[in-house]
Amino acid sequence: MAQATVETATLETSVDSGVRSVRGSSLLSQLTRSASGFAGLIIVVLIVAMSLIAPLVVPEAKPNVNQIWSGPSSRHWLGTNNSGQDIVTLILRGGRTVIFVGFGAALLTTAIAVVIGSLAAYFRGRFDAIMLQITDIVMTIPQIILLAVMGAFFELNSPFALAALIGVLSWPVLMRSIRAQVLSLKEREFVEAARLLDLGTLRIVFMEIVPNMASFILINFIIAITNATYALIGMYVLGLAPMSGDNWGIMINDAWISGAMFNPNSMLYILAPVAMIVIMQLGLIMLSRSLEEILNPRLRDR
Amino acid sequence: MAAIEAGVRGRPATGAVPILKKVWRNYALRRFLRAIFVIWVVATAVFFLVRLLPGNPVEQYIQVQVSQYGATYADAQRSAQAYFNFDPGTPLIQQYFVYLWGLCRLDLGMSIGNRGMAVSTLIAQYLPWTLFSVGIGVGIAIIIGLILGMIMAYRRGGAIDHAVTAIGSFLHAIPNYLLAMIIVVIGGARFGLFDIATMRGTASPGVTFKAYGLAFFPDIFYHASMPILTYVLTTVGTWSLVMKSSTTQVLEEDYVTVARARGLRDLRIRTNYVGRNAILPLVSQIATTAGFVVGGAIFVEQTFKYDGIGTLLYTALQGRDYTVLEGILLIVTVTVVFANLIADLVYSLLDPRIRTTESGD
Amino acid sequence: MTMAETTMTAAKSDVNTETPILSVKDLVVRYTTGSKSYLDAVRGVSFDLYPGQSLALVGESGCGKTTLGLGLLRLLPRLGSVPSGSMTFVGKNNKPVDVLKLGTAALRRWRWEEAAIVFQGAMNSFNPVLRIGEQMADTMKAHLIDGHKPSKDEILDKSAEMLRAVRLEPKQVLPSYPHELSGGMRQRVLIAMSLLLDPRLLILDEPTTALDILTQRAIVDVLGELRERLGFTMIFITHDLALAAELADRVATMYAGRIIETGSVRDTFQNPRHPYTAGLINAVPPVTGDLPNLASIPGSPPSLATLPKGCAFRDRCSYAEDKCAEIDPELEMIESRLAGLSHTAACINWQQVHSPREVVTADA
Amino acid sequence: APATPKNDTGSGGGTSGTGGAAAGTGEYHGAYPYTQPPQGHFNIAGQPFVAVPNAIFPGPYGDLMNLPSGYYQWKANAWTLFLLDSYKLDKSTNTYTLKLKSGLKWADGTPLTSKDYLTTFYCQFALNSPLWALISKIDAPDDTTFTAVMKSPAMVVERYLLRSNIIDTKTYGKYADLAKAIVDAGADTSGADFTKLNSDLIGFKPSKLIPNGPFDYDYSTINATQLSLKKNTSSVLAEAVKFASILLYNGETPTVTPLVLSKDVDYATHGFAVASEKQFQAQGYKILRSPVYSGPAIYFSYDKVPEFADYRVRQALIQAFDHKQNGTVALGESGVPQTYYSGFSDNLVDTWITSDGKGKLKQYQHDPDAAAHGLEAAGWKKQGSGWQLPNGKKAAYELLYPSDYADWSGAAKDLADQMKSFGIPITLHGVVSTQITTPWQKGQYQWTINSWGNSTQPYPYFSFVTNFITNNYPGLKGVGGKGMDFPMSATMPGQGKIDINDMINKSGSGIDTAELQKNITELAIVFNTLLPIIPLFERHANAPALDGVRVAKFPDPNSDIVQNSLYADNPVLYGMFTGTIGPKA
Amino acid sequence: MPDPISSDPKSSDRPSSDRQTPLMELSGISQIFKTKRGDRPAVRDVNLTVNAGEVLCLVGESGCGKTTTARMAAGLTKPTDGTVAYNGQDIWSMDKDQFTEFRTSVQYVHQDPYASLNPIRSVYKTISAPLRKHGLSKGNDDSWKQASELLRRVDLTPPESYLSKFPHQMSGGQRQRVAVARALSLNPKLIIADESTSMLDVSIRVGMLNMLGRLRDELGVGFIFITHDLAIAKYFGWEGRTAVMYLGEVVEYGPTQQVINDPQHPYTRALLNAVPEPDPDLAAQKLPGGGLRSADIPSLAALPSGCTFHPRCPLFEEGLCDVTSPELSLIGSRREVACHVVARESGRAAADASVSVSG
Ligand SMILES: Nc1ncnc2c1ncn2[C@@H]1O[C@H](COP(=O)(O)OP(=O)(O)OP(=O)(O)O)[C@@H](O)[C@H]1O
Ligand SMILES: Nc1ncnc2c1ncn2[C@@H]1O[C@H](COP(=O)(O)OP(=O)(O)OP(=O)(O)O)[C@@H](O)[C@H]1O
Ligand SMILES: [Mg+2]
Ligand SMILES: [Mg+2]
Repeated sequence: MAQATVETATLETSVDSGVRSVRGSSLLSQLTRSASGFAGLIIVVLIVAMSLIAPLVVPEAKPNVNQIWSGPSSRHWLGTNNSGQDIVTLILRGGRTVIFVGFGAALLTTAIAVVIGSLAAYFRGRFDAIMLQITDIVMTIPQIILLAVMGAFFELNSPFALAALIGVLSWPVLMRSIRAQVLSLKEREFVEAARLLDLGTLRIVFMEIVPNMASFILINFIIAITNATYALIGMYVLGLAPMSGDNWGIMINDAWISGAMFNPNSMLYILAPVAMIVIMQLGLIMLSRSLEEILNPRLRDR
Repeated sequence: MAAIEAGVRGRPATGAVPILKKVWRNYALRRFLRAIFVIWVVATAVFFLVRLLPGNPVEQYIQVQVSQYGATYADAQRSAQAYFNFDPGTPLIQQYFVYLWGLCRLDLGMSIGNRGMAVSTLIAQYLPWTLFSVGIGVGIAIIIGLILGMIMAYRRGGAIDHAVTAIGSFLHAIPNYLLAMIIVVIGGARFGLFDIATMRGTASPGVTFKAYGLAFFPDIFYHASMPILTYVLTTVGTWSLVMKSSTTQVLEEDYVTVARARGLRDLRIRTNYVGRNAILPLVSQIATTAGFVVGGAIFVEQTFKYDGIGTLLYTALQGRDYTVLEGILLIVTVTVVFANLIADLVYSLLDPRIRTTESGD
Repeated sequence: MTMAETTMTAAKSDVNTETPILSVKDLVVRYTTGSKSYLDAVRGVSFDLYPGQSLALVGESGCGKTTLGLGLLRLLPRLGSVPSGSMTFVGKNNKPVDVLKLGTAALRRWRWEEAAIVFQGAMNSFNPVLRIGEQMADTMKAHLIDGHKPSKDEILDKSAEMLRAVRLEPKQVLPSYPHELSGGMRQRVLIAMSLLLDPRLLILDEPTTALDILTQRAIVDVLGELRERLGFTMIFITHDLALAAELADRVATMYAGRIIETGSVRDTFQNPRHPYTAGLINAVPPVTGDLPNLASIPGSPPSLATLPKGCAFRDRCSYAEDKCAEIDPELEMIESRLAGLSHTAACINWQQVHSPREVVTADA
Repeated sequence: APATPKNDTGSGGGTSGTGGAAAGTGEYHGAYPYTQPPQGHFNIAGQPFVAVPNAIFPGPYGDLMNLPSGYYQWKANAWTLFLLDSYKLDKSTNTYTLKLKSGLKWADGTPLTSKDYLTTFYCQFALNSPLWALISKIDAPDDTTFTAVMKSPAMVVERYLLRSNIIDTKTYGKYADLAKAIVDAGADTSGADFTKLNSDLIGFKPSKLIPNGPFDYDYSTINATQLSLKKNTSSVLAEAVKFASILLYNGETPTVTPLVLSKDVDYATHGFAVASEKQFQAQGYKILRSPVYSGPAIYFSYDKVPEFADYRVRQALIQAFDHKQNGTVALGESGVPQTYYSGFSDNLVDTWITSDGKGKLKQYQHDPDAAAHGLEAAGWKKQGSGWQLPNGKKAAYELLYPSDYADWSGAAKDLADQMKSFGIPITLHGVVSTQITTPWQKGQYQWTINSWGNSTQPYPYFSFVTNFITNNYPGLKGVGGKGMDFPMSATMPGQGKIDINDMINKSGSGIDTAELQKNITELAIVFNTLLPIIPLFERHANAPALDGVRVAKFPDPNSDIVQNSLYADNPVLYGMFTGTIGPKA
Repeated sequence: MPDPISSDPKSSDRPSSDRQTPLMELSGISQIFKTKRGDRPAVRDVNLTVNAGEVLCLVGESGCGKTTTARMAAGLTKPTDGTVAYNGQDIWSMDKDQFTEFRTSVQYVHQDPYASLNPIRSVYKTISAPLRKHGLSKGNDDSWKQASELLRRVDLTPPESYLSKFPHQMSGGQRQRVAVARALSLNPKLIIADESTSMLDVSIRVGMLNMLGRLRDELGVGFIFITHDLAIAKYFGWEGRTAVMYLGEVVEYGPTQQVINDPQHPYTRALLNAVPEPDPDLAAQKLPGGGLRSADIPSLAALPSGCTFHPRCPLFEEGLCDVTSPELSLIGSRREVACHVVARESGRAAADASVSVSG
């Protein structure tokens, strides 16, 4: 039993860290559990930080008629756009609204889907029937038309309004998935146990049942961010959102209608903002690896 | 054993349920009625939304006449009215009831923007192509996505997982219209990987089933190949990611361990033990793509000049062809609603636990 | 005590000279619990199991019985591993294989054909979306029966036969979904399933905890009967000493991840040589006669994560002395008989340990 | 100046540069959006002025099937006649007389006679053509003579008559007869019989088209993506046009661009993005920059932003930003700043403005200082980096623009940028073009971008209508909005009250060139001074043309014919008809 | 082991009226499951009572409806027929407050600890949740302390090494004890324990039973104790009552001492006969199959006619048992048995055989 001493030593730390994690501290140490998760965290933090800070420190990109679609060069790493603005600058400054709306809408969508989906499944009965009905209706109402009409009657100026609008329209699919899962989860005995302890319906639904779907919700949340981002861009395409300022969505729309795809020198104008969205999503998905492990202890492998 | 079959000593069922109540209790019927209700609500909403769209077909026609051919408003308005056979001045509610009555007779009406064309003819012309291309594309994407998702979950943290996650989320994060354009511009125009000029459209000029028989099919597959590729690439990532997370959850279940202990073949475990349970939460998500199959991908179809229902939707939207818009959207609605209905039924088939509770309460 | 006396269940006294069907050496099973921490749930277990033998694995909750069972079938969860030890198994074809070295395909066939396991907690052992019949068929279809693929009828017949063997009505059970069965029924279905392929080794992890006595009895009878007929070897994990007494011919007592006593049923129950075994026997409530005052073993089991040096039981042991804090005793031969039938105990004071009857009287 | 009748059609002509290729081989690849079957149909009555929508008659290429009487050379002010030997105007009787070539034939072999001209123009009557507001009577004294009598003489009548695609009596005769009856009875278009005729003709869907031009549809090839035209050897121009067949790709700019990039298209008239244009050039295309005779302009809703009612403010504003930059951002080389701001294209200035009038047109140069002075003179105050209105409010506006027009949205963006640095912050509000007409008509905007000029008619009258009327209350009567709400009776500085409506009418009626020039010059000065709208730049096409792949050579970008309006008398089609554009040897 | 009793805040204000009305009374409850393949009457017309401080043991074969009965008693499923009364009040017609009171004072420990613990909750979270929710703990440290205390009560020591564990990291017995600890967290007045000790080794089981026994004796906690282990029923329910269920019906019901020491119903006898013996010598003497004519349990979907037990009953009399179903009838002073033959026999011997029961 030469191992005994080693064991005691290491095992003590394990108990210790266990206690700490149970008591909900040191989220960071949990986030760094997996290398790729940590890399994801860094990517996400970098992009978010960049989008928040860059508008404050990077000066606006100046138009320059002599530099239209100039292609990548040492002065303009990603080239210039149709009015000769530096694309790097635009990228740096243009994340804020997109990220805000993306996260905001995804958060709203996911929240609505989770709340309605799980409650409907949990309560069943009339509430469920009504909610399903509403879901079906929201899901089937053609969104382009609805947005077009909305855009005609309201000024969708603030990112909040945009996030809210996108969020409010895109929850039904996830809602149905969540509902289906809760339907079978709620039959599990631990739910019954929680009911017996009278933990309160909300607690049971949101603290006992929902976390069991955490990884599923998480991935859908991330997908929702990207979807919301493109919904936002779609709204620019439809002319429903004001096109002021620097913003990846506006860039994509602008690049799209100005045919940036057709010229290798201009392609970066559309590819760069898309790449940012891609990278952010990649980062989020990598990050979700760690988050899943935090949320689902069975997945932890170290 | 004989004793068991000897006889049933049940107590008589409590009071006879009135027949209506019994009918209402019928789950499938109830769902069907609800579906009809949803269709009605959405059809109504569509009707009014479409009419609320700024601009109307007459106005647009007039604008063109006036600005391009120097017609006076009055003249243009007169010829517009003659052409469109539609009076924007009719009270909306009256139009609505005409529309509803048409629906009841399964009559979608006549196109406003295309004189003499029945909406149903138009839809019949365009829809099959979308069903064909998007259907195959989405089908392939779902199958590949589900398989990839499972592989990723099995190899969680491994090279495949990382690679597919990266590629999958990369593809998911690229909007389909952009990908379509990349395929056309880079693959087609720049590198000449395929002939974009002959690939456009749904079939080569003059090629019909009537004229060509079976040779028709290779041709339409040839034409659909790029749209299909686009649909597959842009959706496969999503499916694989969602499936991965769902599979990850199932893999932790005890019955999977037991199945391994039973020495079941891996394939069997993957399909019937892991796969089937992992797909459960995705069923409704798969169902909603039915709407996409019908609605088409407007921009993708345009990029490939693939004339599916998305193109029709787009032109109808551009030209404010109310009846065509309503017709297409109604079809989409009906499809989505019934796909959901089917999803629910399929779900209860796949997950027997739900079924019992359903009839239990 | 003669050799004949130690064998009361049928068909096994003549097997002692053979090579063991399963030979486990110094098996360690480890669970990773944190980025640097782990715990050894099985700490160097060795035993030989002879063909036809029935070994009861008793011991307190959490001492590593299930883990050992899982380890034997190489079914440990993702964070479990076998850092050291060996397991040699002699299968139906009489060739020894090192279980730890089996390839994936071979391992798959080996499982259930040669060695099957019935899990504790049958609730989650079934795929919720497949009917019992399908799951049984799955099991058979995955293997060759007598060298050929079983036909539909064979599958149906065999499933029905096994279900009847565990006192279930096939007509009712086969088309049922798992959630439609009561806990006990599920447990029995699992047992029936484990016997589908006539495995050589059957590991039963508390197979009857969820069962009523009649069924339990039926299963005990069935197992005995089948064992006689099929001659399989059995590891019977339980904490129910009474059941162990009925079903097993040998008992191995586990404590904190180690086997601390082995012996024939009679030796173990009538003459336990480890204070823990003695304590266990003392705690069994009798169903007949007056109500005794039962005492649990004082103290609580140690946490496997923080095992101190020395004998793991010493804190709760009335025979403990200073030396116990120093050495973790190895299994010591108390009575040597033929291979596999000896009586061993891991206690330096085994000689002083009283028989349970004496303990009871001493308490009373 | 009115076009002088010309006899040569080019077909009679000697050798053209590409005459080598026999009329049997070469294929030309073009691209033009058309409505595909089943919505697309072959009723081409009224082309091009009062066409029935959705006809499969792809823009300029339609002329290949059904020739008009001739093509107009915009720079030379001359007609090139295809079907006519000559035409003349008798000023005393206000009668046009068109002399048809003899021996003209429809593709089905029937002779093409003046009867078909009657059919063509009676059908136009049935379709409510504006032509019939100007003429009172048409006649065919013999098989090769067609006459039209003007009731209110106007130069544009000539164009209506000569540019209309001629349709056949066999197909349309019955409608023409009905129309004739109504005309003969007094040309009343309010009656029920007219309404019915109108509706019937619109609803008429002949299964095929009988061409008189050098090409005919290859019907089996018509699908949603492309159609082929095959030679119609019986046409008068069959010999002149040297291509054996024409392939037209269907599609709007985004789907046609890749085809151009892969050199599958020889020439395309779509409005291409600057980025694409650059790439085309890199691939060896030359760009034909035919003027479009119009462009984007800033419109104000004077109701919403009364501070712009003062013309001085507008004069200041037009100098406040760099029009060249704006045009370049929007359209590259094809966005050309205007010099004269006459209200119509600079290309037409020499034709229609008197020499002394030209000097009176202010050539607003980019001059921010002058702009600032101008604003200050109008009571605005510079405050920090922004401007304060006379009423004390800060100057800041929202600019509504059609977001799906690449060039206009580019222009809008650049305008906003430039205005911002000038001190007037602009919020951009893009709306898809299908939805923008409503706010335009209702005047629901502060600033917007809409077009000036007219690209189908070479007469300034039409440009003035666009600039003053179309988006203003007189043009929007009956529509329910007031548009920009610019007063039609305005005060001209130093001139007092003027009636713009009257001036516009004068600029379009009459056939006396000198008189017209005078009237047009007057109105141009009014436009130039009052600037009811502020033109941003003048748009030119950027049509890529590929020499040497299938087509031997397209016209030189600088040649006069390239000045033809792209959509009205397309220079490439002109080249085909005249045999100067032919297949590669 | 620290004394768990003294810290109970509810012990003092327990209404004395409890002694009159039974803590829980099940009157004529039935549960008929409707499935695709017809109705399954899992429980039929069961009448049982539990008083404060009393133990009611439910024994019987697998699938006989013990869990179903217990679930109805716990208010987890509504009986399709009959009433469940807590403190004399029908739980399905209680108002919200009363139901909350009922919920927290009646706790249920599930049969399968593998399913009854939330796989993503650590032990600490599992146990502290009810404490926090019902305001029994003040702050994190207090919850931590109380949770440790509860774990100690169920012999999970040292608590620190269990509090941070997740269910999948524990053995079956450990999970079962966590489930018990959780049930104890709210100081319930009635504990329904469904095979709650089945996965524990004998020593720990005895410890637990002793602990629960103290709750019963000192705090007057009532128990519905489901077990198939008659020895456990006897040990824990010695002073209470035992109900033997067969195919959804109670076939014998009376004081535990009588039922186990002197079983009357042939089914009860069979059960007792089947109990395994720890002594290898005694074990060898058991009757095969518990002395029953058949070991097959009839299906609920097709119940035998007459007495549902008759196909297996050693006392089966043709023409009687397979025709009419027996009612529970009083045998002796306090015991009810549902058997034609036993009722007849005891009626005959009524005069001389009166069993006195010490209570
Ligand atoms: N996945 C795991 N990770 C960490 N520790 C584990 C894991 N699984 C089990 N353990 C620990 O290993 C020890 C042995 O567990 P095991 O399940 O083998 O016990 P057991 O003897 O079967 O007990 P019981 O009779 O209660 O089922 C326990 O202390 C348990 O907490
Ligand atoms: N949800 C359900 N739907 C249909 N039948 C059910 C359901 N739940 C239980 N049953 C049936 O009711 C009967 C009684 O089940 P119950 O779980 O009460 O048995 P039990 O006495 O607890 O058995 P065990 O000791 O095996 O746990 C069984 O035949 C079972 O199949
Ligand atoms: Mg275990
Ligand atoms: Mg049970």
